[in-house]
Amino acid sequence: MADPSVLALREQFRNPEQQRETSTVGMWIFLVTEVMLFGGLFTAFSVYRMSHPAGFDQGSADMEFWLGAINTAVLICSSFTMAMAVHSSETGKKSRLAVFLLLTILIGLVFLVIKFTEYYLHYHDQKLPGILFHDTSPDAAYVQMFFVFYFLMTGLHAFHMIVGEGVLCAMLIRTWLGSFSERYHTPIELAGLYWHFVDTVWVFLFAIFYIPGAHLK
Amino acid sequence: MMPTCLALLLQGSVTREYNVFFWVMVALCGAVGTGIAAFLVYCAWHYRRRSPNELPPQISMNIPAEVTWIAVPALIFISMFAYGLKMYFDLERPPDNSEDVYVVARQWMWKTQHLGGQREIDTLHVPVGRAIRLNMISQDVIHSFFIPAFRIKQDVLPGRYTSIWFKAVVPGTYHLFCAEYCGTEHSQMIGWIYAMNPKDYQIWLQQGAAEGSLASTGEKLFHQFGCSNCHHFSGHGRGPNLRGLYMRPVQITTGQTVVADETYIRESILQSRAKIVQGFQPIMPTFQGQLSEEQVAALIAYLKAIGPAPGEEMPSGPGEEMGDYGGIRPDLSEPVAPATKPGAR
Amino acid sequence: MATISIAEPPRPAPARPRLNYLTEKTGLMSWLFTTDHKRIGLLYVLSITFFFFFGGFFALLMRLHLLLPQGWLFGHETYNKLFSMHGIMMVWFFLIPSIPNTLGNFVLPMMIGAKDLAFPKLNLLSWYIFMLGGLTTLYALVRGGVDTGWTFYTPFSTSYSTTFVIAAAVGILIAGFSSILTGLNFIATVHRMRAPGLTWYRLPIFIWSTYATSLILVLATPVLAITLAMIAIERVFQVGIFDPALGGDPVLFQHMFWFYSHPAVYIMVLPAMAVVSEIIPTFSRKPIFGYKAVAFSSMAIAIIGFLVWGHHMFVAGESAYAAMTFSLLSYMVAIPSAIKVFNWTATMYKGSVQLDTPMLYAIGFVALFTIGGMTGLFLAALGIDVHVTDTYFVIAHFHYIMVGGTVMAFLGGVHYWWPKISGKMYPEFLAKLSALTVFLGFNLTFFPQFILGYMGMPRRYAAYPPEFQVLNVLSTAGASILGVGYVVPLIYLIWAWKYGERAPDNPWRTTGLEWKTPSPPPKHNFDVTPIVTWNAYDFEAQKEELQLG
Amino acid sequence: MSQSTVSVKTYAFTLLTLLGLTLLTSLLGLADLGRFSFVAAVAIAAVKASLIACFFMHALYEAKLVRVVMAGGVIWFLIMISLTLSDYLTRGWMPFPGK
Repeated sequence: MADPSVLALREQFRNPEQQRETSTVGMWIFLVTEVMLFGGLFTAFSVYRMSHPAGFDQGSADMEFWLGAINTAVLICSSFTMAMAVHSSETGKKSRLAVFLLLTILIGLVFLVIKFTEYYLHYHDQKLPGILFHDTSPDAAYVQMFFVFYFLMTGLHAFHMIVGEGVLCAMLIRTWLGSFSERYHTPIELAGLYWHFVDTVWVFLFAIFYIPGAHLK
Repeated sequence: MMPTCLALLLQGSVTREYNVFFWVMVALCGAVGTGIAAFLVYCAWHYRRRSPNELPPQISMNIPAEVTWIAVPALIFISMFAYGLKMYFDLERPPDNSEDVYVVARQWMWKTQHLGGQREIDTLHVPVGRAIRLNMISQDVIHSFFIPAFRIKQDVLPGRYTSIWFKAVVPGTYHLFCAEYCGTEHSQMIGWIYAMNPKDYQIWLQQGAAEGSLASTGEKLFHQFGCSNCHHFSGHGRGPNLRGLYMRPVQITTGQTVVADETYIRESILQSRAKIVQGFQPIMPTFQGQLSEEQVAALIAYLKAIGPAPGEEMPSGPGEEMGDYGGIRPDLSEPVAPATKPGAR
Repeated sequence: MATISIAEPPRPAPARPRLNYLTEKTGLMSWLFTTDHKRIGLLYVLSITFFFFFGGFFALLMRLHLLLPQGWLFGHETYNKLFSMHGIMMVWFFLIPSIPNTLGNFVLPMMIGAKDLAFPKLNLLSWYIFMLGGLTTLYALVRGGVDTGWTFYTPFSTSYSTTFVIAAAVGILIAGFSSILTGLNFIATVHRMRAPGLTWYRLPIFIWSTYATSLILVLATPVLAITLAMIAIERVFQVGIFDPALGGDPVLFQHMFWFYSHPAVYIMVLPAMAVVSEIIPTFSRKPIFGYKAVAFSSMAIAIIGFLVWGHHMFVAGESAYAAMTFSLLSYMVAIPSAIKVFNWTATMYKGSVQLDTPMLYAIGFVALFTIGGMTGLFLAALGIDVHVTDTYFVIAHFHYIMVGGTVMAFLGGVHYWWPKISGKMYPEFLAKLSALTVFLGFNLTFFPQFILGYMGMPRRYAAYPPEFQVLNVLSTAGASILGVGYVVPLIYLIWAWKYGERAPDNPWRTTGLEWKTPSPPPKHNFDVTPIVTWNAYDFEAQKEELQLG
Repeated sequence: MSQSTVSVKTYAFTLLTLLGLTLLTSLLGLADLGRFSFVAAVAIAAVKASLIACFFMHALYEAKLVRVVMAGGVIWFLIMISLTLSDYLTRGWMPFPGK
């Protein structure tokens, strides 16, 4: 079978090196658009947090702090396994690549499971803004605003996680079909960049939602 | 159409200064614009292509020219910015002796309330030569109070007081428009400003059968809704002493200090637990839904009327008419007679 | 790949016509699943022409309605829907894609000597997403339209409007992603796919300005997407993100909306500057004056353009210090535009000027953009803005830049590259006539609106006091002439596509890599990737090839 | 590029540092720092994010253009948040109400 890297060369590129660099630049530009997408929500959140600090601390106190901390650790581990997957694709070890991809997918699922249990717990405590919200603390309105942003931002993050899981499954299938080699593994790198970015976003979400009110519990 | 244009030139105190700046800018930009257009036509004609293979001298760089047409526009722009800023601050800082008018905007009508208690729909009678300060709030969507003749405009936001001031110079009737799109009848949310000579204004005041000044209405509400149970003027009630509260920095429980402007007072009435004063318990019930915007405006007028911030010398002008502050409760029942001192800035 | 039989000696190819991007593959499928940047450019031309005439028709209806002070054609509800849909259609479905996605898609790869864009499939996906967004917005229109204006100000759009705000917001959100993909594609292409020897300072200004536009597309559009998503979520779940009762702030929506929408006006005008920076050197047969100044001013406009959005909110309740900062920064962003105008005029000085149709449109652009830009100086001055904001003065200002600027430049660009796109020439006299009609009709439509604005007629009014009627009638008269001015090119360009005379490879005898390909060019533009050794607009270096001097 | 850009040892070290920082920020969260808990949390998150970017995303080993793109993303977010907050922070600075 011909060397996969030559076959995969798109006709508008002159050499594989140019194709890899262009795809990486394209991916990073896409990540910048994601930064601005989440950035809009972070800006709105920080404006409201600045004008109602008490309400937002109260809302943050209602979070499941330990579940959040565990989730952060889980996502960092999935980032690690993803990095190992990229490393093994670079060194051409296909079997190890498949194992690490599978590990990343599974750890990602663990994160999603924990996330949705948190959502269920909030539903149980009647903390769904707009649908079912009951709060007796003095600034209930601002606690509801906190939860609006909590569900908006972590929901968007979870959506990105699900898309990431899909991408990783596609990578696993293509690895199984043997379309990657030591000289052609750009899709794996791009999937890695996307996954690490989603992990970075969660790092900030954990910092602004779970930590400020943890001491009030 | 011409007379209205001329009339436009004189009415508001700001108008004359505005027109001068506007038309100086028009002259300046017009000169530059026609200069460029003329130069384009000149080049198109004078340097038209004589022969199909003509190759003109390929000059393509002149540093001094570039520097001049960067520096000169920059200087002109800075001066435009500076003068625009000066006019803006004049527009935003009301003179000390300005008289308050409370405006409540709702979908497709303006409700104005004078301190003397008169209430008007879609109209506003003002004496000529008096600075009028508008305190405005909306009950639903964003509107914008716009009097073209006086060159003033200010968006009216739900949930927050915004203010602007103007002073009529020439008596007459001027358009009032809503300038921020607010729904189906946005173009019907218009009205009239009647600038009247002080004598006619007095006659109009008497006709308006006001049932007492805005501050006295506010005082009635102050007692009716039980505010006086906790807020004593002697200073040791369960609630903070509200005498001289207006524009006084207030320290709240979260450590921030907030200036007690209209928005703070309104927020403390409607969402009372938003900003609790240092050293007090969050026990005040919220009056959201019980008080209309007009009633909140009346309460604010009352709180502003019962005294300037302690220690501040008595303001000249309307302050005296507000009654004596030597500790006895001012009698606010009779309508407020506006200061008729000529030439009050 | 055709197999070449060894036995047969290589005879010179028979003189059958060379296959170009139009004739290489035919049939609907070859168009709907093409990854050729030229074909995708044409697909975009068809889509935005449809949306342009849709939006333009609404504008004409509004102008007819405004003939009488109390209006006669429509109820106020319908009029509000008309100006909202006019705004939405024109901004997101015509102006933003008009030059980058059509002419940019077509010409950018050829100008830098590349076979295609960096990500051709992404380019096709961008067109499909654009059409999906367009159809969603059309669905909102057909079902009843939206009456919030193209600005969607809260709390009206979230809690008081009873029209199809969610459908319109989602439609625009989807179209936003098509802009992001195009921007991403252009940036990657310009960085990585340039021909050998084509350094940054040898790139034509078109590439600089389109690159600057792509920066804005990529950095600003996601914020629009998230803001419109928040509007849709607030309407669906009735939870007040911008509702003061919940502690929300309607002014925050304006901040996030204008953070996108002011850079968006630079997305609309920078490509127009790009086209004009190509046309003027060609028809003056001189390099553009102050190449580096014009190139860097494009980048400066893109960057400073992100710092100035507050000037839309001087009276909306932002703090005096913020208003002061935004006013100063707005004057800073005016300087690069001034540099460009002076450099364009200096390019024509001592040139050999040929007034063909593209040059007429380009000169019209420079003159009208100057007026539009300078009225922007009025609006940036705090004192003046208080009176004229939200009036017809603002309407005239941005139409001078959008219609007087971008649409004129778009028509200029279409005529300029028409020989390369279609391989046929357009009828010169008729084109000049329609250019003149557009120029006159435009000025008659929008100059009276400056006076209306100064006199205080607010914008978005279905009925107005009688003293404004004379100027409104003038404006409507202008609008009908403008309408004719736009329909005529549509007709003769369609005619020219089939019956126009064949166009030479380089009809304007100008520099530029795109003119070194046959017209219409083959699918991969260049048989062998060119090596570039000359500067942009260097007529001297290519004197022999172009038989000049 | 047959050899790998980043060694496994570096990845493992980065993993441990990130987990350590997560623990640190959690403990800081539980201790009552008052107003600074939010600032500290975001600062530590920024450190973690840059660690992920530099090592996991190979930012340190990529072409200069990629680093410029990254810097552009961060700068533009900061432009948006700082100018928006500048309006909210400067409200009430004027001696008269409402502006």
